[in-house]
Amino acid sequence: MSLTNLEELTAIALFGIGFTLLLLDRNLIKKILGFSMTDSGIYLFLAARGYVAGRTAPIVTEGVQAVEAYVNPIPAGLVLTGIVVSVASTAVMLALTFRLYRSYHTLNLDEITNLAGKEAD
Amino acid sequence: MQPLMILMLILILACGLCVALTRNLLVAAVVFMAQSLAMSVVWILLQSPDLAITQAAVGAGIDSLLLFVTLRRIHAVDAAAQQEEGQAAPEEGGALHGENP
Amino acid sequence: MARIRDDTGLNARQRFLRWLLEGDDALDQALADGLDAPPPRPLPSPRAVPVPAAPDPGQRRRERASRWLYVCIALLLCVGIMGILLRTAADLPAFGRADNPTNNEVPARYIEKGLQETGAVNIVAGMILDYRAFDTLGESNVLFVAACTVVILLRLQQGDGHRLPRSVAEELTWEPRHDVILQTMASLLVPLALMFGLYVVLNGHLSPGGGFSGGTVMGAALILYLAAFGFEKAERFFTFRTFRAVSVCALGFYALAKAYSFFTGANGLPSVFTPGTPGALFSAGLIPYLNIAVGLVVACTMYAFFTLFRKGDV
Amino acid sequence: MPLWQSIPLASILLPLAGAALASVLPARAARRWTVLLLCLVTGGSCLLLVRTLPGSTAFNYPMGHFGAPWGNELRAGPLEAMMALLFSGISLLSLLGGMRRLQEDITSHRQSAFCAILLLMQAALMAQVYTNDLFTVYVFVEIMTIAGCALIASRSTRGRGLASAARYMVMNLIASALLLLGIILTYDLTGHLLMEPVQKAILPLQQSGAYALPLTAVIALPVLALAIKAALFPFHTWVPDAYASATPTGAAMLSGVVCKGYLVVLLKVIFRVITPAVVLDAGISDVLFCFGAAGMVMGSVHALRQTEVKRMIAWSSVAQIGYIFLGLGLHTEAGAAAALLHLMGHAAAKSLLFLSVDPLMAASGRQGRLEGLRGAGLRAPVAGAAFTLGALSLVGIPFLPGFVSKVSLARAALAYGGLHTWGALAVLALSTLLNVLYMLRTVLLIWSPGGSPRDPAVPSPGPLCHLSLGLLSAACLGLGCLAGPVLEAIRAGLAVFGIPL
Repeated sequence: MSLTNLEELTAIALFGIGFTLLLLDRNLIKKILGFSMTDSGIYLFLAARGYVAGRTAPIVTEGVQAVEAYVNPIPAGLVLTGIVVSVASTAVMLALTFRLYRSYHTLNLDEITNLAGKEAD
Repeated sequence: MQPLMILMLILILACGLCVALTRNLLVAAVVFMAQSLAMSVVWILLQSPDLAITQAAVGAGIDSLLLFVTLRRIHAVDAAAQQEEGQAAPEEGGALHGENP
Repeated sequence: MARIRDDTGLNARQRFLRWLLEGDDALDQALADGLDAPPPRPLPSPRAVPVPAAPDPGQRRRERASRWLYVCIALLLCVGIMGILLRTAADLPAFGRADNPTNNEVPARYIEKGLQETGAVNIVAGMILDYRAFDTLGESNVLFVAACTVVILLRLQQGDGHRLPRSVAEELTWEPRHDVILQTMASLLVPLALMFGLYVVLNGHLSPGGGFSGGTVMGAALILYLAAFGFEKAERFFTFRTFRAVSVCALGFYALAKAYSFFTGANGLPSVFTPGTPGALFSAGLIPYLNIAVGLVVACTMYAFFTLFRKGDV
Repeated sequence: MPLWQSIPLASILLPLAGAALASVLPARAARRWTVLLLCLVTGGSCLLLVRTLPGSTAFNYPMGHFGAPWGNELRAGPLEAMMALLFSGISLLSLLGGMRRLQEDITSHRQSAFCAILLLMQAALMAQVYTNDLFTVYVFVEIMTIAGCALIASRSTRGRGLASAARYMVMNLIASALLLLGIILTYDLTGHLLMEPVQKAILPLQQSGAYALPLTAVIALPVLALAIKAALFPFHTWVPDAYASATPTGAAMLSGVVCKGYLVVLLKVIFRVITPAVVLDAGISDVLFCFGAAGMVMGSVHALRQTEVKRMIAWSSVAQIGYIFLGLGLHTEAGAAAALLHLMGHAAAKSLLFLSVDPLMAASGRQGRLEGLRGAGLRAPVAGAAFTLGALSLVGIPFLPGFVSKVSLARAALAYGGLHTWGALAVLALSTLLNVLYMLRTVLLIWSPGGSPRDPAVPSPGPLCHLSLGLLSAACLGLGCLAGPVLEAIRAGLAVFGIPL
């Protein structure tokens, strides 16, 4: 076990904070923030894995096309896709939260579940 | 390892903990926005300028905007303003807090 | 809680503040009517719902016990997953080394031949829009499916004889007007932000950025315009119809273009879109056009998200 | 490359591009457009099955001008064609069968968006079936997740559906995060995202013993994530409310098709990415076996206790997913084949149940309580017959698919030996007994005379609904009678499903 992977450890810690919020906080908005943080943690992890010390961003400059010059472009592309996906999920969750608040006047998911369970179907 | 990187990583974690621990949703949203900005600095340090632009536009821009407009539609923002003015928060202010009273 | 409302003698701003702070049964009812499917049912007043009769102690104890159990299991799960993952992260190949397994022949080819094969100076753009274009096609459709879902969840039924009560419609579209500071700043910032977004989109294959980030910036600029100058002015150039037209054209073009390149690629046919001169604005085959399409979709979707959240329509 | 090999590409891109168009069409045109596209995809899948089945051939289809390992790739073989046919056919029949209720449940200004979501769901399912790339799996899983949320929440007459949609989203977002993390760890250890190179890189890693813990995480995370998404037993909490409050089309698609899409991905991960030997080594399959067994029993017990018919069917879904995981957990070719057969049978039977229960409820004054359905079969005979067929299939009556798949599961368990055999047999017997109790109780109830007389104001379910119920019943019967050849085809498909080393 070494401590060279500080970025990755931070990323996993962030993932953990978000994951705990997502699972344990009853407030829907906090759950959404937790989900966003979970995703941020994963993206940080991925981008950190793509980094190579001493190389620059993968944009061809001055015609140099050597592997030794640029960092790995794949993680950046994947994270880009991932960020879009998490914006989409966040928007859907926020819309759901808004509707639920309109119906039940609370953001507490447990309470909402309780109230919904009492409705006749 | 650059000192700036370590600083940003600590900032990100601190923001994460703050979001987790605060009960005021408005504070949580603002801190989350700050975290996104710190994250985009990290992207620059990790040599991914594409991600930095996107993260800044999304995390500090659209995500936060949607969050704020939702919070306002569920009355949380104005309740916070009222609280600061020292008035008793209206009933809907319950939405402001992580846990209902 | 009975609430006697007397709105006479209040101006629009006071009424709006009152709505924000106190909620509005008429608005809630209108939302419910607009969003619910026919046949209409008498909706229980939402205000009556939140205070349930005190549950009997046995049930409350059961609830508390199950919540306690859930918290314990969830905590255990979190701690377990975290522990394993932290250990995993520490065990992984070291950070920033050139001989990590990810730095294999695949990124090597993207870097060494990407410029010749795709024509994109920005290797990331070349990768996501040419080598791995299928993922990116899926990605823009994730945004589209989210937009459709938000429309289903939030769009109010207007037109076709469905009209919201006038007071409600007024309050939904209420906005501060003639805010000099905001309007001055917006008239400076909106063109700048739009230009920057456009630059990022058009230069997606040459410099950092691309359709998504540029589109988001443009969407944010549109939102700023809306916030400063109001719905009336914004609706002169952007309505739900615009949103639908732009998304269908851009997404349709995207899917067709990619269908063409997938099909020709799989069958070994040459594509008519050649990489062109590296570094030119319209080089890199389809990539700039795809960036423009994605940028349009993203800008419209972001703006539509905002207005749907704000007033239940675009 | 012959033209028919482009069918997988077409069956993904056609609904994807069609969805954008459907969202701008007026409601009626959007519905017809959706039906037309689903018909085309079903026909294409049929053709592909006819082409690939005889020689049991599989082929890779590069997506773009750069083949593996540089670009994305599709892969199609007999098993993929069968799954594509199953998914597109059941989606089509679900839409047709629930069409009338769809128009009642969803206001017209939201129907075109709903149709677009159905098409996107279809495109995502096809992408799951055919894709050969891990990150593509993630992207399209997200489309399925959000589209599933829309299917649950779109009826939205009251909060219950919304509340269950929120719980569904929370569960699924957790699972998405775990899936993404698993895929990223895989990429990190192997340097590839395409399934074939990943498999080639994982085997030496496992044999060398380096990175033992990360490798376990690589295996466990996607399996856990997909189990959560497929609503395996402890992760099923959103299922009953969601299925009960969705419109019939939505419920039939969610239970019949969407869960199965995740299971196909899981199968792909086990057979094509990680390879069965490595999975067995990590001990994951025993965990799946245990959870599957628990789900079979608990789902049936809860189903027995329900008083609302839709919730009873939903709980029975939880139990049936358990059967499939039990088969996968046996971790033999026979077990996987039996699980796949059960998957197909359950997809047909469960969507048949969800579609037929709605006319029955309509004929009994729209009440969901079991007691209220007394005599409903006499008032709506076609729907009653269809319901009976579906229920009997789940119970496992000979000549119906449930019977054959249960027998093959038992056979696979017997061949496995040891504790697994006895465990599997005991759980199978117990669960079947419970199935008989709650399903036959309902069937007897709907055919027993009494109850309220038919309300003449309630319209009949219409020819489209009857057509779809008839076709689904025929599919059930066909699967049951031709189970032998189907099982053979599944085996042949499985042989070329994983990439031969």
